[in-house]
Amino acid sequence: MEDIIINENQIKQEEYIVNMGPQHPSTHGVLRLKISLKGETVEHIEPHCGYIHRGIEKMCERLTYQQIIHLTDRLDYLSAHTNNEAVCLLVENALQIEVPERVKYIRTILDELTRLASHQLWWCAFGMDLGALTTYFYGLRDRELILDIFEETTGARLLQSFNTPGGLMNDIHPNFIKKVKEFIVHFRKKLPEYDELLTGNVILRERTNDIGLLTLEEAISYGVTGPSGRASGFACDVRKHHPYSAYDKVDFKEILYTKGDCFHRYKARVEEMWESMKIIEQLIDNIPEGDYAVKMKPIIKLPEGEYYQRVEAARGEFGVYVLSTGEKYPYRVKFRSPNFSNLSAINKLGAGHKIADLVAIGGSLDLVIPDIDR
Amino acid sequence: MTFNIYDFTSFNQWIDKTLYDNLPSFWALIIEMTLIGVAFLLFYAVIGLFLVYAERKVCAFIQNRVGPNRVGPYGIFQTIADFIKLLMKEIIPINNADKFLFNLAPFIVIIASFMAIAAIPFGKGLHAIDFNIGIFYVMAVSSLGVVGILLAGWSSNNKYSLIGAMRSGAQIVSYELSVGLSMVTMVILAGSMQLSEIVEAQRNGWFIFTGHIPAFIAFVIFLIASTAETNRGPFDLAEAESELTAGFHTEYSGIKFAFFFLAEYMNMFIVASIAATIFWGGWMPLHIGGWVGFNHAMDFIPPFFWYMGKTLIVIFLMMWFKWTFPRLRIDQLLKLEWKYLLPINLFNIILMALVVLMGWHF
Amino acid sequence: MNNEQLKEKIYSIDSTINIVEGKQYLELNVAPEDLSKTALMLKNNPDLSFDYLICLTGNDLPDAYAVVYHLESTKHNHVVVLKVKAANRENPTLDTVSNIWITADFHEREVYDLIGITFNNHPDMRRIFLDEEDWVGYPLRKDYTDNNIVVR
Amino acid sequence: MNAILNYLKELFGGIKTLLTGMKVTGYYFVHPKEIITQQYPENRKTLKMFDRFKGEVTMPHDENNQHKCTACGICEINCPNGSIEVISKQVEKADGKTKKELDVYIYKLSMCTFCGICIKVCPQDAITFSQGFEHAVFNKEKLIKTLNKPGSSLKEKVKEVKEVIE
Repeated sequence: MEDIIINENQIKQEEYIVNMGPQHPSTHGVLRLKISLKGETVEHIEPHCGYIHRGIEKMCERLTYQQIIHLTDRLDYLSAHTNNEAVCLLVENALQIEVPERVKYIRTILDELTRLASHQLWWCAFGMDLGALTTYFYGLRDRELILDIFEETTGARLLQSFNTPGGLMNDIHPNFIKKVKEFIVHFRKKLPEYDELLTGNVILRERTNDIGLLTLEEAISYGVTGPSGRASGFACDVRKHHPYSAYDKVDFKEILYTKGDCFHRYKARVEEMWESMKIIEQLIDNIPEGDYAVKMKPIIKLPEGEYYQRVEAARGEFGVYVLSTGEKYPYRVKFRSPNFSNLSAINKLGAGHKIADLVAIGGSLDLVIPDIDR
Repeated sequence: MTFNIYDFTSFNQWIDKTLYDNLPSFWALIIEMTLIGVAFLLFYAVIGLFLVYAERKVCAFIQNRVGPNRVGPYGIFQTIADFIKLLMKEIIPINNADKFLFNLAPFIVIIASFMAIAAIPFGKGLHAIDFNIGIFYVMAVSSLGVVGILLAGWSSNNKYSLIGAMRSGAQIVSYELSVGLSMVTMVILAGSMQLSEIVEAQRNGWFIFTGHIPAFIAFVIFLIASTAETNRGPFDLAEAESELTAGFHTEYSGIKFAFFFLAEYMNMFIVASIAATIFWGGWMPLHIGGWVGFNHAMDFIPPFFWYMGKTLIVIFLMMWFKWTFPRLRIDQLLKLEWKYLLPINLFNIILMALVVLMGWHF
Repeated sequence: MNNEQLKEKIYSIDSTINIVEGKQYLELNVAPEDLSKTALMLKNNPDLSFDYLICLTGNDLPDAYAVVYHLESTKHNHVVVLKVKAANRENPTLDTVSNIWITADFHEREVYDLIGITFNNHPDMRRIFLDEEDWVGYPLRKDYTDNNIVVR
Repeated sequence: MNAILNYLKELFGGIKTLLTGMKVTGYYFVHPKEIITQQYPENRKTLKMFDRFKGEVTMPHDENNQHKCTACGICEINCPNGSIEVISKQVEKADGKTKKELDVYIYKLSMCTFCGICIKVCPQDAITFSQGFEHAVFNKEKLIKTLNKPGSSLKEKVKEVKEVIE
């Protein structure tokens, strides 16, 4: 009889592994999270990326600097303008070209509009991740107005490619200032509605409070930047600490929280929308007259050396590293994408929580998959 | 009470009598059952199609958009078109699925909702069976649906489905309690478990008014718990499309998916009609004591319309919930039940008993 | 701290490091065997405290495979670039810094995937984007060839 | 006692936040006028895209079926995706000189990313973006378009273009 008594350790414990993705509604793209479960509790998350790896860095090695810009659109497509700007700033700084003030102002306004549009889409998607489907339509409704502004001025709604080394592709449309002002008035009325619908909601608070905690040290070590990092108290706003374009001329607050849970990542983004509107309001009436671009040589050759340019995209710090040999093509281009670093923290954030929390954490990190995979 | 044109009792008795007089009792019974079955099937289909359309329109307007508007005027034939599409869709066989249980599950779900609808009084004398323990019957039968959901989740051979089914199990086990207790609260006030008698007891005022505070609390609890029981948002954890893709019915397609889909709406209809029956007076018209003319005018609206109106209002409330709130997490769902609903419910029963004993109700 | 002061500070700690004034940032060239030591020093010295690894880039230079680390101190707000060349061209290996900055975990996997530099003591040295089983070669190397590359 | 108070506070506070949310959705339910949805295929006649909208690259021709393209090929060089192919021919002029002229201007819409560089660099402003956005076709080959119309010729009095520095 001895041998049929089963020792608990002898029972083969199989891990219950669920593949979240590559086709899954809450990963917002083709990201695959291999999660081991114990009941509903997530024990370990292993991200598998690369499903949409297009080799953009390799492609850049065969393109001129003007041509690279349209590829940066396709990294984080929700902050396309900011990514464009990073490459342009890098080229301008390398060649020591001073762009007109007008360009700086317009770039900054468009940056902030991009940020607003991106955060609006994040808000929709976050609500939907948590099961509040209505948020999606409210957010998209307001985002549509920004996209219309983009379309009128840049000619495209999402992938604008509006920047070019030395300035902009085109001057702003005559309606631009009027429309932006109208939008700000409209959105100042609608943003409190977002709060009423979702921020105050007791279910959302219960779902996000104390979920996915990230301390300051961890945030810095994982390189979690953007609103996600700032919710942990990581003062990583490039706009504030290494100002570019017209950010040194505007007054805005860097939203910092210390708790670093899902709710504060949510809150940081909602508050950033207010700050973005403040920045736009400060600039929109003061766009100086001038050219919209400086004349550049048709073929741009960067002096030999290494360059690095940082900008603050909607999801965190976006960086471009260029190694130039003096040719018209860069020798090596590397994009420091915010989402790639943010994703690396997902196991730290999600382990030990429920599946539903993992969805909330993924939503609060606001991952854009093409930016991860490049 | 004088003869009422809207009273179906005598009509039913006439049919019953004619059949039994002219046929052997066995065949009479068969014919009666067939008649009722066909009537319910038709009703079921019409209500199902209507509710799907209504949900899409309601959610569209809540979400600041127009909703279906392509098929027919205002898109009223959209659900019919969808249904035809679902009928024509390929039924995808699942490898390594438990074929028998996999095919059985949608039928269990839909039969459960069919059985529950039998006991609901649509008007005076307009119900299939009038049990003396009608409330218990409805509770028992409507919770059978979860067996189908569990089977679906288990037999699909899909990890998401299994998680969804387990969630559903945990959910129904706890929320059945609240549904039951809030009904019991009203049974105390009504003094009967027979649904027809409960409606009759509300002739001079609906329970939500005569039972005032405890009845209202019971109604709110019933609404929350029954929303949870029908697996609708914000309690749709069993499907939870952002977490589990589609939960228990991930692997179903075509007509079998349509069964689940239809059953969800019918369950919603059933719980809404129970709510209308035990809280809002079922088919009883609105009567205000002393206003004879008003009461008389109200009597002219057919009871069926009263009943449908009340049911649809409750359904609208449930839709409003679904399209406003985020989904709860499984532990919060259970916390809500055991920490809030259940204690309040128990307290509420005592309150109701006190109210009835002391005669504090109207 | 500006670059000048930073340079002096680093010299005062370790005079053997080769510091070059780059276009934007100070560039520290270290030998591969000193990498861990220098990285630890940069992070732990309270006057430097480079606690944030902004970017980790692998390069296929003509003479060697190299890795560039962009480091920032969140406390002092200064940036430094750490550069290291892998000694071996055939089988390039470097020490991992993922124990110092956790974000390097993913970045080093990316470098391994695309450039082919192996990092010693890395907890999980696998390809991150490309297929682990059947992808041959390292795409960001200059000698990488693929029939599908479109040459304009 | 405090615990019960907190419990009730939590309960009613929670209910209040839920009702605030329902107020917002309820407002939109009874205000269908706020809907901004465009009825797309119906409004096709009145739908006008913005002037700068990057629909597809076109080559405007005037009433004499003349375009401005000198077949210099700058757009082809600058296109990052190789979606433009300029095929030129040598034409003998009346005065005996041979001159390069446009033969076929091939534009592969399927490869275009609408970055707008070709239009920006064109020294003659020979190509522009049209505002059409209905690109869907049933056959992939239809996305390879010839922009110059058959029989078209170069508009006179075009400035001489500097040779492209490659």
